[in-house]
Amino acid sequence: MIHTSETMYKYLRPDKKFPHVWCAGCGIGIVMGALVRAIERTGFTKDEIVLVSGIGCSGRMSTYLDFNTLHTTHGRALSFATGIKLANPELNIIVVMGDGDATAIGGNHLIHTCRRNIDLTALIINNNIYGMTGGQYSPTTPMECKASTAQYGTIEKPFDICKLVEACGASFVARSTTYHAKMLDAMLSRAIDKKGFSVVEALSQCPVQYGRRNKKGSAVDMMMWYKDNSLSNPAFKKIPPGEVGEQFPVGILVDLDEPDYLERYSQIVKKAGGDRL
Amino acid sequence: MIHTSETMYKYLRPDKKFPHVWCAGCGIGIVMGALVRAIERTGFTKDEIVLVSGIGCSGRMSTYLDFNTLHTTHGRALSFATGIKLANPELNIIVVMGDGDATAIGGNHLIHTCRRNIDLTALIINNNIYGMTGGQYSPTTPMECKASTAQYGTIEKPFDICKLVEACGASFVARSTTYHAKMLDAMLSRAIDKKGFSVVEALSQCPVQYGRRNKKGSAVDMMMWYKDNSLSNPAFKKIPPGEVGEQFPVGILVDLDEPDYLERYSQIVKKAGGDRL
Amino acid sequence: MKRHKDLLLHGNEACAMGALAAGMRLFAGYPITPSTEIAEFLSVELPKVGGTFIQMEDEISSMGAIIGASLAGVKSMTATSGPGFSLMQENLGFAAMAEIPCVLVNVMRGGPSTGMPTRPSQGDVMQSRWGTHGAHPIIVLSPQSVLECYTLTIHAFNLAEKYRSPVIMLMDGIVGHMWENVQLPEKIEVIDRPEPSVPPDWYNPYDNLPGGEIVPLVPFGEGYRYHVTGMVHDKSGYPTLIHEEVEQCLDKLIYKIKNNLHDIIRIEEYMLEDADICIVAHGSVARSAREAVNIARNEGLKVGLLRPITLWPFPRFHLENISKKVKLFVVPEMNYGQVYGEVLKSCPKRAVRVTRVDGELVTPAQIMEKIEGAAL
Amino acid sequence: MKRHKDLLLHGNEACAMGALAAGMRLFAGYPITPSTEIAEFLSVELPKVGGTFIQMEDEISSMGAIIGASLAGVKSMTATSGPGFSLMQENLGFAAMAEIPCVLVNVMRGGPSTGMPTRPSQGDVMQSRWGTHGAHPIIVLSPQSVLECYTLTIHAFNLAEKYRSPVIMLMDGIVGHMWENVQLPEKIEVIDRPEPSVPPDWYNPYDNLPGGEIVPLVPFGEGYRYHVTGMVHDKSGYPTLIHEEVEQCLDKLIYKIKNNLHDIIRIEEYMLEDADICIVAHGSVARSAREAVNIARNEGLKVGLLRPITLWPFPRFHLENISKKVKLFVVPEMNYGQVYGEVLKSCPKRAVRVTRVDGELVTPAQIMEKIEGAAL
Amino acid sequence: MKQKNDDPIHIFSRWCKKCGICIAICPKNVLESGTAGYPYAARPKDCIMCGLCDIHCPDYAITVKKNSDIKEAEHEET
Amino acid sequence: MKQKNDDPIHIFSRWCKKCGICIAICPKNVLESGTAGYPYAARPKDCIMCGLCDIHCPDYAITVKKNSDIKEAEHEET
Amino acid sequence: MTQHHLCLSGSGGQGLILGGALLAHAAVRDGKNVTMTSSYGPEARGGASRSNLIISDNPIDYPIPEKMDIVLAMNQESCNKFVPELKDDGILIVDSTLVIHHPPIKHYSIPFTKLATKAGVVIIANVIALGSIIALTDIVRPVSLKEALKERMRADLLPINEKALKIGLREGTKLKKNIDEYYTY
Amino acid sequence: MTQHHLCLSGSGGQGLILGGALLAHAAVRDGKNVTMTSSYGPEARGGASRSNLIISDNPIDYPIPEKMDIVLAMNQESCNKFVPELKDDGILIVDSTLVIHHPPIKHYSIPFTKLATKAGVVIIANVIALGSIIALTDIVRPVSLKEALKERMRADLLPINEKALKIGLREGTKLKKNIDEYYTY
Ligand SMILES: Cc1ncc(C[n+]2csc(CCOP(=O)(O)OP(=O)(O)O)c2C)c(N)n1
Ligand SMILES: Cc1ncc(C[n+]2csc(CCOP(=O)(O)OP(=O)(O)O)c2C)c(N)n1
Ligand code: SF4
Ligand code: SF4
Ligand code: SF4
Ligand code: SF4
Repeated sequence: MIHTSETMYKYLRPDKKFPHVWCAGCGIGIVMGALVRAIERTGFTKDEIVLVSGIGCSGRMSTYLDFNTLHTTHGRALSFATGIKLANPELNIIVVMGDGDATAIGGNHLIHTCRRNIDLTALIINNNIYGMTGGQYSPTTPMECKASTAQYGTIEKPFDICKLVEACGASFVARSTTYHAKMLDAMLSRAIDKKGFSVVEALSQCPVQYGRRNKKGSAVDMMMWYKDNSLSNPAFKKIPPGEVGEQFPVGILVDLDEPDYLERYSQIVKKAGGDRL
Repeated sequence: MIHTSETMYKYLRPDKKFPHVWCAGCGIGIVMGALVRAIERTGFTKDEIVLVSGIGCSGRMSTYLDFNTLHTTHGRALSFATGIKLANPELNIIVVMGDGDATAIGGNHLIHTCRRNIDLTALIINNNIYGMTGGQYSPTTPMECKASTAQYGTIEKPFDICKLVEACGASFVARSTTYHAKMLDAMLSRAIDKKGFSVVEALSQCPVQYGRRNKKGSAVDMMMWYKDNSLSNPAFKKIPPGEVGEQFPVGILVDLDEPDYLERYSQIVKKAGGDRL
Repeated sequence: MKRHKDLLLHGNEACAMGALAAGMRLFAGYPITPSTEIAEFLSVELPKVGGTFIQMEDEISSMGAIIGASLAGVKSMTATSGPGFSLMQENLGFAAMAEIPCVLVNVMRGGPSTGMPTRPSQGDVMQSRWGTHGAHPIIVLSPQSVLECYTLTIHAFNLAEKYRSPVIMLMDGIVGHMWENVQLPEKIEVIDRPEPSVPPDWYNPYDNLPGGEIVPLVPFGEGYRYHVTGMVHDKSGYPTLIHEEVEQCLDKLIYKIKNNLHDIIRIEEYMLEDADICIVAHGSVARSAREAVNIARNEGLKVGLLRPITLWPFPRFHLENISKKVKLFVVPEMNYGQVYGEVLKSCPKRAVRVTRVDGELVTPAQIMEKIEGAAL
Repeated sequence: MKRHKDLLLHGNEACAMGALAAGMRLFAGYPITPSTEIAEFLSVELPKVGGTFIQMEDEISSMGAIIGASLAGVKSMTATSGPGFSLMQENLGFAAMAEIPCVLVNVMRGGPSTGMPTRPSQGDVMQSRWGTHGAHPIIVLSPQSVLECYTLTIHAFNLAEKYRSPVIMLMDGIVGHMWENVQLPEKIEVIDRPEPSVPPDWYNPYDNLPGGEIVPLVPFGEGYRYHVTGMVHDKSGYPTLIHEEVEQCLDKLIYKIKNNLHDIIRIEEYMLEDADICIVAHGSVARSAREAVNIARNEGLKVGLLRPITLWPFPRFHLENISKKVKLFVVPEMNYGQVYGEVLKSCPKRAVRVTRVDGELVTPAQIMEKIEGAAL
Repeated sequence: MKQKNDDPIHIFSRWCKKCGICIAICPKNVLESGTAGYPYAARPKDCIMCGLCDIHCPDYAITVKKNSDIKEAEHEET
Repeated sequence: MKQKNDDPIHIFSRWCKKCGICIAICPKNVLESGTAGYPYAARPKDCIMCGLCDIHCPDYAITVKKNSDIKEAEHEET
Repeated sequence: MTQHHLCLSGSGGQGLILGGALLAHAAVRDGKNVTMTSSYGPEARGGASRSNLIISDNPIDYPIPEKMDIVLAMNQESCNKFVPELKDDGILIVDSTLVIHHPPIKHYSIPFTKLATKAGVVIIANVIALGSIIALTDIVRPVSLKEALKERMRADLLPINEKALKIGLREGTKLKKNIDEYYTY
Repeated sequence: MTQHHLCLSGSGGQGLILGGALLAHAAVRDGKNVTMTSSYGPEARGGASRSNLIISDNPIDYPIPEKMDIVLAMNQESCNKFVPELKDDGILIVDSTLVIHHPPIKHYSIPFTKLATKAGVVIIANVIALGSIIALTDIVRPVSLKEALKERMRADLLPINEKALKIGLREGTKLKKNIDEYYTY
């Protein structure tokens, strides 16, 4: 057992920014704990880790952790991260994004990073809403939910983030939840160790902007909902279509072995007769 | 049999812009012929059709045809089209895009239009290259191909456009080629008649920017390659994975029955007690 | 004044209400502080009047969608703040080039970059004029009060339709996020898109009519088939590279604004008749300035205020007229001096600025300091 | 001059070669006419020197990637034209705010909007200064020749590193697309990122050092862990809303440029000593202007040329000095008068413009016409 | 390159870009490349009116029809 | 809300936001909500040291450990 | 005195923005001019959220109150933060349930939160506070605030809020009368 | 005369831009100053693509030739389009294979395309034309153009292009000598 709080103190930035900005019961803090445990487990030093984040509640994570941290523009975290990785392949880059950040404004960068198989770890914190700006619906808000811009209920089919990135060619895809916080850190350490583009979707309660409006109860209730509706992937696959309802699979969903972009690029350098630093 | 050239004369704009700007042997002209035949078959009047296009060789199509035509900014055709459709649901909107236009800079709009199921017909002319700007690789250029920005060969996995839009929820997805010009017009008329977001991918030779660099031979050779490597979808599915090689399925790949965005939006209007014009 | 008949409105809400009153029936946007309330309000109200609200995937597509809607004949709007405004620049340029009426609201927050999302600013004044490539003329309005958030939004739609141009409501974060009592005007003028005066075959959507008359934009689907492009085009809308056509196309964009400056430019003058010092201020800062004028007058200083309500085209000629009478211009702004730069163009030697960028409104005291410093 | 030792280079090619010479080792871009040759050239050449070329999905991500690369310690660049430049504005503002050195090449084509992709222009002069929200200072260079495409690109990287700022190479389509003989300098100055002068624990990446010294940006991964954000930040890089810190953060962006104007601004003067009329022109138009000066001098007219090589910060003080001596400024441009607007700020009553927007270079004859008109 | 009036194949060479697609696609080998590279109906009698050259010409420069053709076609299709 | 020094559960209430997750997640029902809403270990003896409250607290305000704990953990995990 | 400058402050969830809007609304019903600005966004989630009001008989130019006539502090952090903005003769009103360290100045303490909890729901503490402010200062007429409640509140929440207003008025009135009892230095 | 203004024109595929670059390159080898601009993009695909050159002993300011000393027209459309830019005493050189309607001015006609086809590949017509231009005008030294070919051409294409240059020079020289035979009005 890694003790989260004890471990956290090693990684939190030593200034007066605590308690953090996230609301009471918000799952992002749990996810941040899982991330830190995962990094601790991989054994990388703080200097070897770069944490890139987008803009949003989730995006604030980069402020708190004592790595090389970059808080980018909304939706563009993967582009910045791509530049860092290509410039210095030695660095381990984790990209933290909200669901809106990653799949609304940032959707294009997400699908192309999958396609290129850039060796980054994307941690998408999916709270089914735009938290930071006050609860507008996001591309992952389920149908017929309420949001500050959907008082009559949403009418757009949500993305299944894991399916989307799988279709676009991500090397490693996993999903966990704040209820499954231990599984989450296991997935994350696998993802960080993985060569190639990995995506971990962390379902995370936003009790304030999503939960309250949609009568999902307290943070605790929302976590219990994750518990009740999640299944392992093999179990999930056995459910006859049509009976799936709100259930969803957690765990590793995709794990491919393909050369990543940099491996392929080094071939180019060779062909050109160049020398890669 | 609809005579293309005869039919074309009814739809081409009566000015001095012919022969058109496309290179000798370029498939875009064949695709435009198929589109006109498809529209002719649907029976819509010219006034009922809006042709929206992006920027690129393909995007030039809107200049030539005597509909309500809109030549947008690069990659954004679907956004403009969405606005038109929501403002006037009576109009039939066809959105012509190149592969770069639709899946590189415009990738995000494509996946979100799929998700929302806006009742538009997207015609993506896939020539595996950025034609207009002189042959840079696009997100659909196959691996290890040459392009003006990939003299050593491309190293990025290409998108399978049909798979991508299927994963994102498009209602109707079909693929054809310039060799299968008749099938192409059949697919297109189905797509235009379809309620919901339809995508037709038209594989189209660019003998100048893609073919020449990659030793694909003449326009004729490239069309024959389409002939030789295409299969019906059922036949394609029977090939054991690993033996697929360069083969690809043509025909209708997805055909779902789901309410489109406007149908759902009219529910919202009802809930709000409003009246939709 | 029967103030108890007033409404208490939030600036963003008043702007959205103005849009509805002007007949706006399609809003496409992407949330961003401090503009989001406009979208939120309209997501509730538009369906009630059969209009369309859509939250797009980003600001680029939002701008695209409102251009499309306008081409289909529906008045349309988007609202954003700095980062989104930057992303809209390419399509904003398209709207200007293709002469598509639409309204874009920018509720300014502290910049640059992500800056200070919850703090007001006037940092996008120059961007609203020059933000897109290959500059084009544009109309930009700046409200100073919640009431003006309402009335100027209506005006914005009217100008958009009249001049076939995108119009920008440039609201500072104070005005947009303030609550204030307002008495909505009982009668408002609403300009709708005029009918075409020629049959389809004669219609040239980009014609240069004698006297600078502007060709009405006929909605798609009404039998007037034509081509719309962001490329330089001839009078029928087709791309052209012929020198004379190129010049006509681009000149027209300039002249349709320039020839109508008297109609487009609105300013407010306050105590300027006998003034020695003229404060030039817009938006919420104009309120500080008005208070400063009152204080100064109490002290016996001859100070007045010129408030550009239309920021662009900039009221340069008004300024030049005033410059003949006054000795000094004082230009307070919530930025490093953007309107100040414009004032310089008329009176380089006689202008001073009061700048504030820390996310607070310029105070009357700050303005007074400059005035008193100059008066000595 | 042994011209036969010269190279024949294309402007875009020279720019790319300059970048390589300056040590640029990561290029991220998206093709667009007329800048594409830069990407094409570098896609071949970068791998040869172990550098990275990547074609991104759009211009937004291209700009993001070069910022990331620079943070990782690699000199980086992107190249685009108008529409892409508009899309880069948001991230360009980020680079300015976070003080990340990088170089952005904009080969200007005719605008607005899609405009005239294959025709040259100088339409983005103002956008290069004001295109992003919540304006920030920026350095913009304008080459007049293929040789300068090379030398100024090197200079751009040097300025970027020295002032921790994005630098824009604003090339007009003529200069970018011209072939010309050039003699590459044998020795060039290359400024690399300085080492930090303090150990990690003492390092504040956004400190205000006494005397305006600029804190070296330490690449990620070298033991100096810190935070980078586009929000207004304190000296250690964390978001702040404390008034004094906000002001310090924003003022520093201004002052690091303002305090170094003498170092940053480059101009060229030609025959100005005794001139009555001063032409102000940059880029390829400066070549027309120089020819016009020669013609005028032949006719006995005292005409000279001021060529801003650094467009922004604009050489206002040079202009003001000159304005004490000359009677008239003539400002020819391939736009409606953008540099002209800046000249107005110094001498509103004594400046005339020569504009051309049809996609052709201003001719010496056009300039002469204005000069002769004025001389009468 | 001369065409008899009763030939079913009409080639409008002002629009033709000499890409050769029509020649290659004809299942009956009716067309051939002329001296300037323009296609012409070398064996018009062999034409089975399948229209493949017509729908595959990227430049709408080739039309296959008899006098009565259009009306028949309409009947067939609607 | 008092904690005895030998309790394995340490709550740092300055960071606690009183969300109640720790209380709900504890399989042994060790924690309860105190009067000001802060959790406290009502039944510390029942604690089985599973650490669930610790890893699920969004604010890192709760730590479960004995003196020897950290070293053991490291051994276990690596 | 024709202008009142007010600051209602507390933590994010305490409804100070709604409170400000209600007060402003009531002032409008009284025929006054009003401006109100408030903090928002993630900063307003934490300990010190606020609404600033000007209520005036005359048109209001500069819309931001600078020196406060009245500061309501619903928690300790906002009390610490905003008391310095008070005029020398300004009135500080604190929620004594949550403000523990009284600043060394004249102030009224009322346990708004405790009263609200007693009345059933903690969220009406803001309206109780409004009632007390009105009772203590006559800044708007009670009937106008009642109207404001009616016009701005969801129907199902109206009764409890009307009750809150009553409680607030009562406590405020008590305090005004028994000044010695509550009025502390 | 220290400045030569040239226009090489033809249709998109005829290699006029490469041709211009070769000529410019040769001029640089001769120690001259050169500027060259050319059409590009989709407009250059059609019938009238061009390179414009200035070759000069002195530094070149204004880089665009205005009145041409030499116009090469490799097809009819460009001939029609660019002849008006010729100086009164300028030299027009046309590819007689493709330029059918001679403009009513002095010009040299040489069947570049036919010569190229005869030599094996049509694409070397541009270099043949360069050879003839040089022979007719002495604008650059033949040896410099040969060098330019060497430095700019892919090795496998060099021999055929060197051959093309020779053919061009030969035809040009013939023409210069037998002026009556070719020189038509
Ligand atoms: C270009 C741009 N558009 C919009 C915004 C406003 N904005 C900030 S965060 C955000 C969305 C937050 O939602 P999500 O990404 O799901 O993250 P969460 O806050 O829920 O963690 C938005 C729209 C912005 N900062 N920049
Ligand atoms: C914002 C922007 N970026 C880049 C360009 C340049 N550009 C024009 S067309 C094009 C790509 C064309 O490729 P594709 O979409 O595949 O169409 P094709 O020309 O092959 O038909 C590009 C990159 C542009 N016009 N606007
Ligand atoms: S708004 Fe939602 S996501 Fe954001 S901090 Fe609060 S609970 Fe978390
Ligand atoms: S470049 Fe390619 S796609 Fe474009 S017109 Fe030519 S052949 Fe067609
Ligand atoms: S297919 Fe058309 S363009 Fe091609 S050769 Fe035949 S007629 Fe000509
Ligand atoms: S989980 Fe953490 S923040 Fe929540 S009540 Fe328990 S200790 Fe407090």
